[in-house]
Amino acid sequence: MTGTDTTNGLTTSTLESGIQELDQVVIRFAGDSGDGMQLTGDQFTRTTALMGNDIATFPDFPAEIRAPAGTLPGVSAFQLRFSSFDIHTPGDAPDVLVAMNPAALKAHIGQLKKNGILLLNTASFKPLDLKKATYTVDPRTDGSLDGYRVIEIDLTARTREALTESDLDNRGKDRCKNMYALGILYWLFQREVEPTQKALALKFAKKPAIVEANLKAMAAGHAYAETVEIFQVSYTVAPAKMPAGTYRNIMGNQALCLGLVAASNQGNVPLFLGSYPITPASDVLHQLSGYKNHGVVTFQAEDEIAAVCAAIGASYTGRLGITSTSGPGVALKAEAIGLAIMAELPLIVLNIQRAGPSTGMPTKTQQADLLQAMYGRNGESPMVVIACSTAADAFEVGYEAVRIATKYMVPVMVLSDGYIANGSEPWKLPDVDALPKIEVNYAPEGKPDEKFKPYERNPETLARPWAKPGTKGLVHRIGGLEKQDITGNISYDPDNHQHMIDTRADKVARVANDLPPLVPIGEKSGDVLVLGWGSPRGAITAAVTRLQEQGHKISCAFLRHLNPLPNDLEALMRSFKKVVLPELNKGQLASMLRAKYLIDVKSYSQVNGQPFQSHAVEDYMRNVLQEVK
Amino acid sequence: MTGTDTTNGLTTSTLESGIQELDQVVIRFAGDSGDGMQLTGDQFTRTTALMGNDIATFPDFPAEIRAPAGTLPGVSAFQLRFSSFDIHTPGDAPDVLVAMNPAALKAHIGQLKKNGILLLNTASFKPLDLKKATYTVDPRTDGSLDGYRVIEIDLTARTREALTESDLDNRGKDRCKNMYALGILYWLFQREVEPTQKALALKFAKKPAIVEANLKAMAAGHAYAETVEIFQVSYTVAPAKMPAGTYRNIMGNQALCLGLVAASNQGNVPLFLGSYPITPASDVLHQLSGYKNHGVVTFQAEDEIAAVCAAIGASYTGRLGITSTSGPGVALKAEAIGLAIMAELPLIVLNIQRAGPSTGMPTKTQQADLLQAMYGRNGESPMVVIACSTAADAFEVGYEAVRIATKYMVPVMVLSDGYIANGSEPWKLPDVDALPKIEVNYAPEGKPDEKFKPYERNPETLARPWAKPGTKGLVHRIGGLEKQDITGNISYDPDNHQHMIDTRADKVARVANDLPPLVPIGEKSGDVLVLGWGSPRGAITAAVTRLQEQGHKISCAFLRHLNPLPNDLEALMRSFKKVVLPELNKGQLASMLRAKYLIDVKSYSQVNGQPFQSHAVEDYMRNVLQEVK
Amino acid sequence: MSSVEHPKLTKKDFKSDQDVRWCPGCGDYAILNSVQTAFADLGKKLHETVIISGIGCSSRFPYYMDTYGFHTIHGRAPALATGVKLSNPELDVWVVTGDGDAMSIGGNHFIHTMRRNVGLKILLFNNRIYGLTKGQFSPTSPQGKVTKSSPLGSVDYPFAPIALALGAGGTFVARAVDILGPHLQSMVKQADSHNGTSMIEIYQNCNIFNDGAFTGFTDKGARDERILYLEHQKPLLFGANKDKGIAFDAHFRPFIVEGDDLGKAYVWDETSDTPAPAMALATMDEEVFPVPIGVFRRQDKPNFEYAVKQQVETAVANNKQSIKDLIYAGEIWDVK
Amino acid sequence: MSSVEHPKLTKKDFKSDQDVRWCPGCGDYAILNSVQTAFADLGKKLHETVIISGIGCSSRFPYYMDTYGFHTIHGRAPALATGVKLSNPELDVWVVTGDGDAMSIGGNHFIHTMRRNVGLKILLFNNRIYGLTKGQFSPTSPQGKVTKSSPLGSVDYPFAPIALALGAGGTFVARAVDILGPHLQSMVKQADSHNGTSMIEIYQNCNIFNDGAFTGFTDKGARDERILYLEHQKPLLFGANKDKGIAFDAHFRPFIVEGDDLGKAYVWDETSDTPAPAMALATMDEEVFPVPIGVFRRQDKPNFEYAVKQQVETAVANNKQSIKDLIYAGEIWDVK
Ligand SMILES: Cc1ncc(C[n+]2csc(CCOP(=O)(O)OP(=O)(O)O)c2C)c(N)n1
Ligand SMILES: Cc1ncc(C[n+]2csc(CCOP(=O)(O)OP(=O)(O)O)c2C)c(N)n1
Ligand code: SF4
Ligand code: SF4
Ligand SMILES: [Mg+2]
Ligand SMILES: [Mg+2]
Repeated sequence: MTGTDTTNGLTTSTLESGIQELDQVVIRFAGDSGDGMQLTGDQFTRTTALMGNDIATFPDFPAEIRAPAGTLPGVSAFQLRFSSFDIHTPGDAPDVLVAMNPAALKAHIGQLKKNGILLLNTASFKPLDLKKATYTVDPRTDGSLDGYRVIEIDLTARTREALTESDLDNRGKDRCKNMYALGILYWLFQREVEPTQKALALKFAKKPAIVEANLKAMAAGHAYAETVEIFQVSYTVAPAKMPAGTYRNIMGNQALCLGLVAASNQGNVPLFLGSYPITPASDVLHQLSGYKNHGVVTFQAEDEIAAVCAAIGASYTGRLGITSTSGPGVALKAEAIGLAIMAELPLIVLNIQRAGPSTGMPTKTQQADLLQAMYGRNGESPMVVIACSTAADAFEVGYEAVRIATKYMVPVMVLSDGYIANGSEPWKLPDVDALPKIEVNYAPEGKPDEKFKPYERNPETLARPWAKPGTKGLVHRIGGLEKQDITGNISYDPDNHQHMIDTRADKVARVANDLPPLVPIGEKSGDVLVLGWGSPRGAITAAVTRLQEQGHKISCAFLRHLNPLPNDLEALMRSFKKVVLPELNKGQLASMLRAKYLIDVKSYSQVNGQPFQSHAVEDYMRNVLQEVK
Repeated sequence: MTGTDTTNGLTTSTLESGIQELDQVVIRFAGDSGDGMQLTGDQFTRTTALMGNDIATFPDFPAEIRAPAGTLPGVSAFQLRFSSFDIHTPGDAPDVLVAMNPAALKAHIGQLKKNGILLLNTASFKPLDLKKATYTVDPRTDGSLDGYRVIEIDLTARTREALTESDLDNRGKDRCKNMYALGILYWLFQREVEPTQKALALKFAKKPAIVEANLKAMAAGHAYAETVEIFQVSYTVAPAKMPAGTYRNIMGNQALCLGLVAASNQGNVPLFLGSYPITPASDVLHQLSGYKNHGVVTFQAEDEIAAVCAAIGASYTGRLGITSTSGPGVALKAEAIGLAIMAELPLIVLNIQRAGPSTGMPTKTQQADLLQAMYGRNGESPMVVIACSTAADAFEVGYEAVRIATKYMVPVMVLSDGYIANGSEPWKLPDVDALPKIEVNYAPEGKPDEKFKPYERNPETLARPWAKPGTKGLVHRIGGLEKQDITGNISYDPDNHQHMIDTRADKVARVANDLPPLVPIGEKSGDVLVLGWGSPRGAITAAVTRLQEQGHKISCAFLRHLNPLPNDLEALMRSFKKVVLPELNKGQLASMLRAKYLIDVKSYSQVNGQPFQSHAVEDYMRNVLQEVK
Repeated sequence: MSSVEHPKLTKKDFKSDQDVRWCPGCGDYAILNSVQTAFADLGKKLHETVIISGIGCSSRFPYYMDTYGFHTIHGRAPALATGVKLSNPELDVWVVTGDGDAMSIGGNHFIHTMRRNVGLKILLFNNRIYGLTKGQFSPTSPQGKVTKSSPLGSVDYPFAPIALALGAGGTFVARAVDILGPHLQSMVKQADSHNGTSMIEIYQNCNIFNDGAFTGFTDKGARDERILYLEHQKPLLFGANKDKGIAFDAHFRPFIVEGDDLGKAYVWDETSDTPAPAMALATMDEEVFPVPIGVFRRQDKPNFEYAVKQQVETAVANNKQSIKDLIYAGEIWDVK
Repeated sequence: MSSVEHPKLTKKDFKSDQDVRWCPGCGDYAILNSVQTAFADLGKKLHETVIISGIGCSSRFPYYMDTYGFHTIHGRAPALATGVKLSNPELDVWVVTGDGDAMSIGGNHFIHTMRRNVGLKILLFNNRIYGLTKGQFSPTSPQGKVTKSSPLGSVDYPFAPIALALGAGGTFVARAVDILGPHLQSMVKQADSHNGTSMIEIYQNCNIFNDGAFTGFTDKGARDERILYLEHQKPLLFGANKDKGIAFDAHFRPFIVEGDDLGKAYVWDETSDTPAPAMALATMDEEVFPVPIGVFRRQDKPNFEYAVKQQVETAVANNKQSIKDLIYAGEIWDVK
């Protein structure tokens, strides 16, 4: 049986000396912000990736401010799913929930699968803990946990026991209890412990006492699980049959940065990042600030406006200007992006979207900034918009952004979101030597007595020359006022203005000439076409593949390029009875497609700060399929 | 014969003692920026309005910076059209062109009607003047003015002659030559001179020598025209049969401000304007700064962001916050507008649009900021959008903005444009006592021991209470983070977020419940419906009325409310074979309608910084009518 | 209202019902506590008090005060608060902001508020780091600071917020420290009594991302030697036994005096005609000199909202006009 | 390149082919002329010079110079120029801005440029009015100014741009006057030779909307008595016969000395350790004291772009890595 992209609890399996084989598992670690759940999840993920499973993760941390310990707003969670087959999402409901305190239990028990394993740290179920979690009755006593395989362990006591010989004080020891829990899970799922041992040694290299304590706690947890036989069996998940190659586990912001740097290297065009920190985009600034050894210049500006303006200044100078932010920052950059459009300079704007409007819910995900990307500027100011759909995909999208910006001399908006940025997945590393060519041409020195024409265009791309200050014979002036085509002089001539308005639009439209054909998953015609863009890709793929296996005439296709849209999109849409578009917004791309093609695209909208659940998508599409018939 | 909304040159007329009667005239004054053409046009307009004609004007001044005297970029023009019937536009081609120098001639001769009157100031046709205007040959000598009724006068010499007794130096005297020209035209079109005499006396009250010189020059021009018989006849235009009432000539920015102040007075809600100067919106700031005696507080902020934030602060405090700007300024305000949407506070954003993108052509008109108004913010941040279509209409739109903002506790974007802002027309003054009611309710003092619920909503409008700081018992906190409905506490709950996203959208949608029915000009069904919004209204009305007179089944309707759209719009659209939408953008409203209704709305787009010419609209629609048949 | 109805509120009355959500150990707690204490001492009323903040850890402040509050957007609190104050000058308006919020993205509104002398009381929580976004250097971080966004050390020179406020024309400029409660409370009270813009820079420890930024002079052991308390019309003395002082040479360069020279210590005048002495103190090298806290400058000058209000009131009084007068103005004519 | 190929350019070479479009009589002409003269004298090359401006009458400046030029958006020139300078520190980057552009909407970028000491040369055309938008008061207009947006007189207090620059940490801060060409040219040259941010406030007459704003001290007749030329290491003397001087009292308050007291005139040191004396001059009451022009402060300090460049170069040198190394990093594994 090929795995289907959904989990079935921990029940289907082949027995072998107490070890059951599963094709996939979903684990959720939940605890207080201070309990180290992100670290724990991260270690499990790395180990599991190294063991060859396919894997997808979903960290879900609380609002920006650390909430008081033990309360619901302070709960931090990390979900990961690993499998022996190709998966697309971190899973909907977990098979295993580790709840480090009552608040974590309360926040997450609702999603645990029936008969799922629930690991509780009894040390934190004192009356005050329960009260902080707004429990009036201890949930372990009121039957509400019936139907789960509850495992109660006093992790704090066990950990302290394991660390009696450690020099750490009790607070320090207690910090190791997540490793104790990890040890238990490592036994339960037959994970190797070496990668974590190495990683911790590296992470706390300067604090050997802490390394030792963590490793001891992990070993103790592992031994405890093995010896005490709290579990009847342990499980294993065979490596996934992934395409041959070298892999690395990667998060979206990381991959995006690598794509940008790789393209910069390919095109021999040095990068400049102007940025101002904002959740969930700050990691792009952090990451690229670490690539100074690749010649990347990063500038933490005083605000988003200065950040984008500095990037435009850099592009004017012949570097490729990039600016990274999230929605509210894009709003502030709008005026300057208009300038870049007018100046016809390359520029890359990275919008790692978060839940809006306004400050909204900064740590939650959403894809509601598409129409802002399209129209969020004064006047007719068309801009290329592309989007990444998974962590690994972000590499290619970063690369593509550089290609388009430099080939067409245009600003490019790249849309990602918090889910992609922070989620991780195994990434099949590209053959660096086979990366697509990026050719960047700067205008050569001018001839004496020939006036340089800054708006003389490449007939194919309509790109104007990229003339670096410092080059002899190319002195010229540009700016935000309308300018005469070819000469670049200021012009208020009505016909010229119309021509320039049309030309700027045409330049963006021509980007579509470069695009590869759309390749749907499934047949090229049928009952329902599910279109998608951005992070819902995983949930849609999972849902559609399952429906296809059930024999439905449903296909799906994903758009990386949102402006311009691919030339073959319309024909594809018209080959299906119905087109449905799930989006984490109120139907933004759907409305663009409806306006452009007059096709009755059905919007499936969810705007609650959460990613789509593949089961919900599946159910929705099943209904649509029914209606179509 | 009822006048049709187009001019036929100065030929059709009834004779009477050398005075011919016309039903309309279009005059264009053109000269150097320093020649006082705007003042001249303005005086002609006022006088003519007082004489009971209908009138429409179109000032067209050069780019922001004063260009060198005598050059093409320095030409300033003022077109006005007056008539004995109801007109909608300042006319396409002028019957009379006054050209104060060769540059003015060169820039405008192309539009003068065949056989039109061309008044030239010969004093400024010296070789250097011709060169500055890039003429290589004197156009008076090369036959290029054949076919016009050319009248050459050395206005400078004549004016100096008339002012020999004046104490002014020659520079001062020369400044009066526009009044000499005005005197000529006043005779030609039988205008009264008293209003101008009074106006000048007032304007230069502190400089009697200047008043005297100007009046003398005007009288001399008048006498000259009468005596020298340069014209065979003079003309008159009977008063228009306008609805009974009291009239005043008004420009768009003025009317908008009056609407705001009137509504503020009606609703007893004091106004606060936070603004930063920008063309063509600055006059709103100037105007409202002059209304301090109506309790209006105006604040010239350090930038657009501070301006809108201060306005939000004012609204928070119980004043009605307004901010005025143009497109680039709206871009800067986007983030803060999102805050107002989240805080659910009233706010009025006035966008007096200009030609973009970026700095664009600041003195030219365009209506390309509609999609920015709709979508130019991060996240799902729906906002009410309304637009004014003529100078006089701006009064009602300003009034309506206040009504909506305070009734629904929402930000309202008002779109106007440079054409409306600077154009003028006679305005039938409203009966102040009969203005629609505006009821503003502030939350009353809270009851002790009852916690105030800042997001408890009015069930009809979904408005939350307007709780003024300073009121006892209402202390509460708001902000840009997502909040729980009713309590207003910060909430990251997915269901609540979805609910609030939906509620904010619903609140905007409910504004449609208040709207009066759409009343098309013409039948309610037929071949073609021309929809319009904003300043093209005049050109569309003129074109459609003419086509109707020619028997075509064409109607037109105008949208003041762009978000939400009127509930009866869809039915109206579906009653015609074809819907066409002329817009000074690339089809922005058209795309909104296509997306929403899946109706194949045809966009008629012009983006050249100029208003539509009614004849062009007429020709376009005639083609569409043909296609439909 | 009779005073019976309004007994003086206590510190507890200023606490809202929301859980305080700063990291345990954060300096913000101490500041919150001092502000609540000072507000109670000042006899403030809940409903007349408005607290406006931007975005940052510090900017969560309004949620914890049972007054009117507005948690706005990043950097814009002074601008929004200016609108509040102009609309209703009677309100008691406080701005809470961070070093990123006020000095980085909000720098422009900050300096213009100072310039205009709007009657806002600004509490600038300076932890020399971006807390909320998890630890990037801020415009007040020292050069060389290693953070997530400056892995090789920041190359930026920092602002001296006091100097910036002085350069912008600030009329009440002071500094306090989170953990020196009574002094901070006294600063809050003095800020309160000032009629124009008051700005207090409050050194605040972010124990998660910039722990110990100020311990060099705020630690119990170091304090006496390293903190210089500015006191109006008192000489600039410091040290456990006030045995050291700060004097200025003819070029207004500071130097330390001791022993027999102690009498040369400069007598502080916070109301000086010129901002030069305050500027000299504000730019003193923290490594070499003690760190001044207290009032750097206090200058009485009519505030902005008062001038705006007066202009409106005078216009209303001098030129009463009905709406009808306004609309039926200029050249009007009748059509029958 | 051999020097034969590049004879020194003349003032005319710096003129572009575009018609200059300021109002006849505008002070901008004189400034343009002085800048062209100074650039020629300095032996600048067209292709290495970049002029970046915001929006305003003054910001049309780049169009009239036959160098690289970028007429950007309102207030943002220093930010954009920072990107230029960081990307290519070899370029000679000048920023042209107005009092509205730099002090109002662009205030934040202005102060951050000063703080970072980016090697930009900023020419701030201060006409104390918004020219391009046809005459509203600006943040440097005096209180009481009647303009279109302040029909009853502006109630704003103005900035002192020099003081603001000092408060922000400016390392070269100077003032000049449009019509005093040789002095202005000398300021331009000194700004050019400074290694960090140079800022020259240039008083510029807008003869259309604010005519005569500076005539009180720039008119031929008034000049001698009303202008104080700052000269490094020379006493602060003024008057036709240099018979008056400025001294400071112990609190650094300025006062005028004459006759026997002339020797007490303060000896100006533009390189002073502390910005206090410059601050004292920058805030002197224009009505009472002469108006200082010249260099208020000059401080040698490594510039920002150099530090950024060095960090990158060191990183490249210390940690050379191929793109393959970068991508195939961390925990990787093979699937066969
Ligand atoms: C427009 C915008 N840009 C960026 C951010 C992200 N952001 C939130 S707070 C903050 C800085 C916080 O630093 P500070 O003001 O010093 O406050 P602290 O958290 O240290 O108290 C940043 C960059 C934002 N919320 N909005
Ligand atoms: C975002 C934006 N806001 C406002 C404007 C309008 N505007 C253009 S220049 C200017 C101020 C000009 O004053 P200043 O900088 O002093 O230059 P000057 O014209 O006096 O030389 C303003 C408000 C604009 N172009 N862009
Ligand atoms: S991150 Fe720092 S400033 Fe923010 S709450 Fe925690 S300790 Fe306080
Ligand atoms: S408006 Fe003033 S500043 Fe602008 S060009 Fe004219 S005179 Fe110069
Ligand atoms: Mg901080
Ligand atoms: Mg100016």
